[in-house]
Order: sequence, then C-alpha cells, then structure tokens
Amino acid sequence: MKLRVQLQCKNLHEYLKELSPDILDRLYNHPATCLAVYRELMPLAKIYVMRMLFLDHPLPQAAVALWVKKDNQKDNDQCVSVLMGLRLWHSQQLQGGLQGIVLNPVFKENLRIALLGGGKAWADEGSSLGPDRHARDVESLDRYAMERWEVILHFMVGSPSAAVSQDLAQLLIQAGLMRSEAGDAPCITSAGFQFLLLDTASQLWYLTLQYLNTAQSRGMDLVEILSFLFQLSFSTLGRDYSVEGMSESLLTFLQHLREFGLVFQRKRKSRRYYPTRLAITLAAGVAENSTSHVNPTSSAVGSTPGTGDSGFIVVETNYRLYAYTNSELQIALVALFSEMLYRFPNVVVAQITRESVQQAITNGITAQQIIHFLRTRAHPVMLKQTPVLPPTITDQIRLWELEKDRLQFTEGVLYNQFLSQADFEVLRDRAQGLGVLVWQNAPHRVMVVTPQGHSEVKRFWKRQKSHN
Amino acid sequence: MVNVLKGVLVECDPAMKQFLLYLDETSALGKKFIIQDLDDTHVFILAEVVQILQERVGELMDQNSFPITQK
Amino acid sequence: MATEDEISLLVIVVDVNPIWWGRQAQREPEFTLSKCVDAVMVMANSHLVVNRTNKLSIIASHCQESHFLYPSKEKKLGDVGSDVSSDGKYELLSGANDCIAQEIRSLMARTVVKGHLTDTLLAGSLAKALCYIHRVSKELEAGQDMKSRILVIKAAEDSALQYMNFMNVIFAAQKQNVVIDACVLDSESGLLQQACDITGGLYLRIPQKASLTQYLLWVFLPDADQRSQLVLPPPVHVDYRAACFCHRTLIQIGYVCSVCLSIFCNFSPICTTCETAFKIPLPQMVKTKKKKLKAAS
Amino acid sequence: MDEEPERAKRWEGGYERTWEILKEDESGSLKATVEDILFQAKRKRVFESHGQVRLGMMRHLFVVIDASRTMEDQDLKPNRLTSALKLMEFFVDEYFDQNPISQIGIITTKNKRAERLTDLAGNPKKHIAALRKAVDMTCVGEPSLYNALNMAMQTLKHMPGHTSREILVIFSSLTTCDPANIYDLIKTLKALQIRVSVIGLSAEVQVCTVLTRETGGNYNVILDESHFRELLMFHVKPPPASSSSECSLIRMGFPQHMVGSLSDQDAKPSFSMSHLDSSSADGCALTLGGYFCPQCRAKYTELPVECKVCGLTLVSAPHLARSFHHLFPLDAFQESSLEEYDGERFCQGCQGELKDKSVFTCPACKSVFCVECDVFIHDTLHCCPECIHKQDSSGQG
Repeated sequence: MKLRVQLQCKNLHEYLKELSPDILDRLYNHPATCLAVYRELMPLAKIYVMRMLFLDHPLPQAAVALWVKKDNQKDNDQCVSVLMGLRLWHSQQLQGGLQGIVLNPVFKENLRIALLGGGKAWADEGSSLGPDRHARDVESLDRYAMERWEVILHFMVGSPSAAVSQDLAQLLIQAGLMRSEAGDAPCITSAGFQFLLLDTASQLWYLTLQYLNTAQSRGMDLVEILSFLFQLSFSTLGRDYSVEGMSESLLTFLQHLREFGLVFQRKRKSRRYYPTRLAITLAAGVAENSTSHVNPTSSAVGSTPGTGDSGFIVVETNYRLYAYTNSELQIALVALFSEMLYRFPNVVVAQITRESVQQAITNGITAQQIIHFLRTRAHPVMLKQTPVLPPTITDQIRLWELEKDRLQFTEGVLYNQFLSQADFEVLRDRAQGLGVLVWQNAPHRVMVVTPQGHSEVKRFWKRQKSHN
Repeated sequence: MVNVLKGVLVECDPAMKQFLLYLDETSALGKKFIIQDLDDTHVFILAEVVQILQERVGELMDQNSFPITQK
Repeated sequence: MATEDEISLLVIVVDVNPIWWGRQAQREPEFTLSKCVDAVMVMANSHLVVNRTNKLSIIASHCQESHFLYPSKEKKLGDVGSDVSSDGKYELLSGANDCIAQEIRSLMARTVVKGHLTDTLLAGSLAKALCYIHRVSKELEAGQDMKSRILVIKAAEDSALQYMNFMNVIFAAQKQNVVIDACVLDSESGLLQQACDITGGLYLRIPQKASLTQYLLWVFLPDADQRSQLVLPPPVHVDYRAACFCHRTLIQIGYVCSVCLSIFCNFSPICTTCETAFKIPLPQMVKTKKKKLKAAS
Repeated sequence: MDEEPERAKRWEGGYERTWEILKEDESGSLKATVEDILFQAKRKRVFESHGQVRLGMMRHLFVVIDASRTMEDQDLKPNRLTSALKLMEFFVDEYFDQNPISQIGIITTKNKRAERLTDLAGNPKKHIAALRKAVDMTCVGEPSLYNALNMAMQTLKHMPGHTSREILVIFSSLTTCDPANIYDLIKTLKALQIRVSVIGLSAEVQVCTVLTRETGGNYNVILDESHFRELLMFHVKPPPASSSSECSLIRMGFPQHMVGSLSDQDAKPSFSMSHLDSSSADGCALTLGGYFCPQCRAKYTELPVECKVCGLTLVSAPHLARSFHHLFPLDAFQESSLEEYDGERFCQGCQGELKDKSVFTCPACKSVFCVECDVFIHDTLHCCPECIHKQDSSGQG
C-alpha cells in the first residue's frame, strides 16, 4: 500500500550485469564499448585491468590479492567479483593446480586498440565527404541539442506547442513516464514528475535504458546499437561523421537519436551527422570532454549539459527561491514544488512552503529529488558556499516529507487468541519460513501475515490441527 | 481457538497512536475502527478507513503547523 | 553514472637530454628516446581514459629549453583538421598523440647542442609545470576540485648548479599540494629523492629500462587515493646531508653562517658568500652555547 | 605609523570619496572599472622585496597574546580571542615554513599577570596544540604589558647575539596594569636589542607607540579580520638585522635518517630523546628509525631540534634551503601594457594566452609573464622559470 513509486535508474554497470554472457562477449568486440565499460569501473578495478592489459600469461589469484594492503582486502574482493561479473576476468587453471586469472582476451585486444591504435577505424570520418558547406559550430550544436531535449520535456508537461514522433511518445509511455487513456493525448505520471527533476544526464540515461530495453522488440540488434551509442559518446564535439556503411536498423536508430537531440543531421537523408554534447556526456554523465583547456567555447564545466543554463537557482534561508531563467520549462519545474510569487523578464521569485512541498510529495516526488534538483541547478554564487543549499531548507523539506510518513499501512491478516504458546510458535515459524510474516508479538500471541500468505498459512494450520 | 481477522496493520510513533485511539474513542470517523491495539507502535485497523484516516491525519498536521514564512 | 567532480591533472616531465639519449642509443639500441616517448604516450593515454575529467600536460625537458609537448600552444585541439584517427584508437587520444609526436620532432630538430651545455634543465621544467598547474587551478569553476601531480621521467645526471632553484620548486610544490613522482632510468637522483620525500610522491629507479611502460602503468598510474590501498615500492632512503659551499662535499657536522646560511666544512673567519667577518672566535662561541643551554633548562 | 608618529590622524584628512573611483563607460556599464579594481587587487599581493639587506635569519620570537576581558568583544567573529588564536595557528605554520631554523614562544596576559603558554621551541606542532587548547580560556581582568614583556625578556636576553630577538604583542585592551615604570623596561629592551612590534585590536595607544618606536618595531591597528591577517603575515618575513648584531659561524649537525628494518641484526629499537621529557604516553614509542646526532648518537624523530645531550643544533639541508629565497630574492618584474608588447602572445610560465591588459617582464631574461604567474612566481616559487634556463648558459658560456 506504499503510495509512491520510486523511479529506478540503473547505472551502466548494473545494466550490463543483467545482460546475458553471450551479449556481453559480443559487446566487447568494439573498442568504444570496452573503453566505456572500463571507465565505469571502480577506481581499484581500473588499476587491476591496466596492470593486466599487457600481460599475456594468466596470473595466480593469490598474487593478485597481494596487490592491495591487508586492510583493504575487502576492496580487493569487491573488485574481483565486479570484474568476474562483467566477464572481464576469466578464471583459468594454472600449471600446478593454482587458480589463475586472465583478462578477457577480446576485451584486452580491443582496449589495447582503443589506447594504442591498430585495428580498423570506428566509423568513416566526415572527411571522406569533403568539408561540409553547412558546417556547424559547437555553440549551435549545443543550442540544437538543448532545444530538442526541451521539446521532449515540454511534451511531457503537456505544452501544446511541443509535438514528438509516434515512436517517442510510445517510448515515454512504455517507460511509465506518461500514461495514455484510449484515444486521449498522453499525460504525465508521478514517475514522470520525478523524471523531470533529474539532471539532464540522468534523464537521458534513463530514457536510453528504456529504449534499449525495448530495442529487441523493435527488431534491433542490442549489441549493434549499444556499440554505436558508446562510439558516439567518445566522438569529438563539432566534428562531422559519415553515415556510410551503417545498417538499416542503425539508420533508424540514428533518426531516433536525432529526435532526442543526441545527433544533428541537417536533413533526414543527409550523409553526415554531428554528435552533440548530449551524446558525448551520455556514457559518462559528466559534462566535459578533456580537450576543454584549449577550447574556450566549452567552458561550461560541470553544468547540466544541454539545458543552456549553467545553474540559475538561488535559495535563501527564508524559503525564498530566485530562479534566473526565462525558460518556461524550468519555471514549470520550479513551480512543481514551490509557490510562484513574482515574475520578471529574466527571473522568477517563488516561495517554498509546506503546502507546495506536500503537494509535490502527493504527486510522487520525493524530498530527495527536490533537494537534488535545487543542488544541481544551483547558481554559481550558491556553489561557492558549503553546503550549497542552506541546511534549514534541506532539513525542512525532508521533515515535511516525513510528516506524511507518520503512519505506515500494511495490509494483512491478524491471527490472535492462540490457546498455547506452542501453537503460536509453530504457526509463526511456518509463516516466517514462507516469508509472509509481517509482524508478531510472542507474549501476546499475536501475529500478522500478508494477505497473499494467508491461504497457505491457513492450510498449514488446518493440517496441523488434524494431526494433533 | 485461533481467531483470524482481515485488516490493515498500522505502524506509527506512540504520539500518533494516541491520536488514533482518540479518533476511535470519539468515533470521529463515524464508527470504531481499531480491531486490536497491538503495542506502543502498532495497531490493527479496518481496511476501509485507511483513506479517510490519512485525510484526518493530514488535517491534524495542518492544524499543528504554522506558516514559517511570510510573504 | 558516478559524477567525479574532482579533476585529476597529470603533468609528465620527460627528460629528453640529447647527449644522454645519444649515448643510450649506443649502449642499448633497443631502448631509445622514441621507445621512451612511446611509453610516455601509453601512460598519458591511460591517464586520459581513466576518467573523463582527467587532464594531461607533457613537458619535454631539454638542455636548452622546456617545451610543452601537450597541450601545444600553437595548435588548438578544437580545430582538428586533417589528422583524424585512421584506426581503432580513441579520437581524443590520437589527436593528443599526433600533437606530442609532432612537437617532439620539431623540438629535437630545432635545437642544436652546444658542447658545454649538457645538463637537463629539470628545475625549469618543474617550475613551468607548477605555473601551468597554478593557471589550470585558477580556471576551475566554482565547486570544482583539482588534484595535481607531476611525474618526472629522468634520464641524465643531476646538476648541482640547479640545487637552489630545485629546492625552491620543491617547496612551492609542497605548498600547492602538488605531488612529485619520479621514475629514474639511470643513476639515482638525490634531488628527486628529496622532491618525492617532501611532497609525498613515489620515487622509483627502474632496474629494466625496456619495461618502462609496465612500471609506469603499475606504479605511477594510480592516483593518491588508490595508492593508499595498494602495495607499492617502499620509500627510498633519502640523503639529507648537506653539501658544503666550499668543496661540495657531503658533511655531517658543519658551520653555518648566521647571516646567509651558507654551509662550510671548516671554520673560516670570513664568509665567502656574503663577505661577513665573524668576530667571535670558536672558544667564545662554545660559551654562548652553554649559556643557551642553561636558559633552556 | 612606523616612521612618522607626528603624521596627521586619519580623521583630520579629507574625506575619501570611495565611490568616485567607479566610472561608467559609454554604455553606462561599470564592467571596465570593476575589472580594473580586480586586477589591482591581484597585483597588490606582490610584496616589494627588499634587495640585498642583511636579514635576521635565526629568529627568537615571543608572541604575547592579550587575554583580558576586552578579548571577548565580538567585533571580530565569533570573538576577538577565537579569531586571534585561529590566525595565530596559521601564523605559526607560515612562520616555520619560512623560518625553519627559528624558534617561537607564546605568552598570554590577563588578570594583571603574564602566563607562559609555550616555551621558546622550534616544533610547530606543540605550539599549535597549545593554541587550540587556549580557545577555551576565559578572558578576565586587565592585561599587564610590563609583566608580559619582562617575562619574554628574561628568556630572550640569554639568546646568542647572532640571532634576532623579537616580541610581537597582540594587544586588545586600551589599558595596562603594570607593577613598575614601563618606560624603564623599554630602555632595557632597547639595550638588549629586542625588537617589539604591536598589533592593536582596538585603537592606537601612546605607550605602544613609544614602545615600538624605541625598540625599532612596527605598530599597527587592525581595520578588520583580513587586515589583521595581513599584518600578522608581515611578521612572517625575517626582519632586517640590526647593524650592531653579531655575526658568527654556527656549528650544526646534519644527521642522516636511518631506516632500520627488522631483518637487520644491528637495528635495535630505541626511544627518541625528544620524547623523554614529554609526559604524554603516546609519544614514548620505541622506534627503529630516526635521526641520529652525528656527535653523540642521540636519536630524534623530528628535525630541526637542538640535541639534548651535546647541544648541537640538528637540521636537514632542506631546512636551510627553505630560507634561501629570503636571501636571494627575485627581482620584481617590470609591468608594461599589452599593446606595447609585440611578441608571442603566450605567457612563458603557464603557456596561457596573454589576455590581461598588462604583461610582466623579467629584468634578467626578458621573458614575459601574465599577472597570475607574476604573483605566483614571487609569492610561492621564488625563482623565474625562464632564468633557470638562461642562467645556465650565461654562467658557463
């Protein structure tokens, strides 16, 4: 009877772990995937991989365990289980019966290629097409990506001007972010509200995961599109790439990415495309590419990519919120959990009140999400102080949420008036064994089981009674 | 003989439980709804009152809170 | 989707002393400068792929100048024109590698070795590295953190002439919380030992030059956080004895000028550095010592 | 206030119209002036270094901290005492960073008495621990300048002649309660060549003005916390040595650090001499390695230290090297405007593009630097990155 649905967003690692070994092995056939997987590993595991990258022989497991200090053996175990889980490490029997470890040979080969070169090129470069007459600079790409992404968000909040393709609308519904009554235009769900408050990188990743989940049903090859996605995420901003040699399903995928704002393609039939910042941040969730220190245009380090506003919210201890933005969408988002007071051309003033926060909580948004929203979009002035948000505000928002939580309801069936302690214990242990026991109190001989478990427990009790 | 009753288990803090007992005693929801008082933090209640009970608790909270901000 | 706010900047200083590498090529033809640069590039690439926010700079330390191989000031990486990846290498890396190769080629071609200038100007390269780190840290946005370290790949001998500048650089690094690591190819370097000890870095003289790549990846790739977890080579024994200014010999007990702190191995009536005449002969000084002791007790 | 006590008081001068600095440009924007002010602020931090003056490199400094009732005033946040102690911690760190072979001692004065917080010693950790503990101290009564100065003097007068003897008073009260004529004490201090400087937290006091003028120290009154910090930092740099101070060669030991390993048969664990008198139990650990006095083989875990057995001062070479930059200061770079400069538009230090309106040229090697690097080179690095390259060729060529 929990009233809320928590939006679950898996990270890359969790996602990969659920894939079948067969798909995993095929994935590692592409250098870009290997690089992306490597980058998402925990720091210690990265070292492990690097140390084994240029070894041709298996290492005894015991030797690997000696790499870390005694106090950190737990980290070592964790690393080993992660690397094994992702099939990056294979166990191998050594001569003399020792358990040995070897790096997945396909992965090793491709990571080496990514690092040192060799192999064949990832994709045809745009240069084979000659220079683009309609070349795009980084700024216009950023603007484009932002516009595209906002259209999707606008569509979700139901702005009349925003229209998306059938495929995308379908995806949003499948993702549980929107709900469509027969014939009606889709409307947003509580999960959708939570989605809106995420930062752009997380939104994008969430939607991509949903897309991947449904990809096979669309007749797409998961490995193919995943590889392409990772390849995109390692491309250079502001450079054009050619669609030469892409399969039919990949071209469809490219059109979807175009709608997401991940790539820019001037015309549907255009032979070249430009990845945008959204695509590049996809696998990383971090805004910056490492060429930035020579590239003055991409100075928006750490800002939410694609939204254009590097951070625009100022929250004061008196619960006032100033949002320096003129984006309707952002204002709508702020209004989800606050009360609008004034509007000016470039700033809105709002008040965070108990009513407004509780309204948001009834809509399915959690206090944590509101706080996260405020923190990720905090104005640079706010970022200079620690903590970024005034503690009074964050505490109060959490307290308001807890207020709603003072009663916890669990549907159940109550068993009482047992004749003997022994009877009670037999039944209780049985319920516990079945995993349906909700609550029990031995001195009073009372217990509660779930409605689902009730019939099973009842049957057991009948049998028990007839035995005696 | 074992007695079996369907309903909803409520877990709450002791203060909140007193409020539930009060509502029950005064029949504020139109009838008695507590099936069994289990312990300090648990009561077992009728399933049909859950919705209205939540509203009442919300009202109580509204009464207890005061605007911390002025506009 | 872990967002690592902390940026990690690695500055690699490579000793490209032409004299030393020339001799080395004759000694061991299988380990030449280009092999070394290859190893450095593998290290650099590995550092760049570990995290998206990682930054890199490479400085070549020559005997006439210190040259930034990457990022190059002439060419901005934003407008990569023709040199695109022709194989399976990550684009960013191939761009960086091309840049490094091009710069080092032009550096080695440009400089003409004059007979008497054979010392690598390591202190100068480190000073530039610190300036660079200082600038990058100033350019950070609010709420961002940066950890920086310098990795020195040292080939030629220490130069005693650089002692003072070298010490200044070490103390500046310590103040800026910059870790100095040293990977020494040839003879032990007392200066770098001190640098690593003072800044908390790793000092390693590698026994086999041919496996430079592996040493770099095993020992020097992990950053400070991970080093606390790993078993790494033990700290070296650092020689903190002073060299006297008159004969440059290492001494255990010496005489220090109270005005300019010059160190002498023997008592002399006049300081050769600051030309101060010392009035007090030795016996009297012992007396003041005793007094001092009394006061302290 | 240092050299000209007769100077007009601030309120006697004309009213400073601070807002007149701000000037609008054609479009009515203040951006240009604001940028100018920011630029000036960056630049200001470069201290003018005093060329080849003899400095008192071995300093013995007593800091007297007022702990009278006035220290509870809250004009510095949270109050004067906490603020002062916090800045002192920072000062001690900086002091030992810049004066590695010097010593410091701390005295507090309250309730008409002077109390010794720490003895003259060269280990920053002990002082900082004492300062941290002193935060809980209650501030009561009046201070006694006389008692505090006298206590410091009793120790300082035994210090060898080649060292610089200094007292720094952080004085919050406007009064002092003295048992005898303080002007006699000032004469004695002057005779002993003890330099007394005062940082006032309230207002200028005549007795301090005389005290500092007679003994050759500085007297400043703080404006706010950042000014307080600036004034304190001024005392981090070694002062010029007085012309009559003695010079001598000091015998010093440079012990080697021995790392004993358990496999080594000769290595025996031993106590460190410096821990023998410390009452704290945790300090008395048996260790294998350490620094051994080259004269008497007594062991110490930390440097610098004065050997408890034979009295030899033990230091390590880097300790001495840390002070070198005071002795061989880097010349100030010449400022010129960017327009006049025609060369590569890159800073020789950080390789960044020269964007600010001024560039800085090293007088020795004619290399150009940006403001940031100029400040960094003079404040932290203490040597010109390009000169290192050129110096070598000119020295030998």
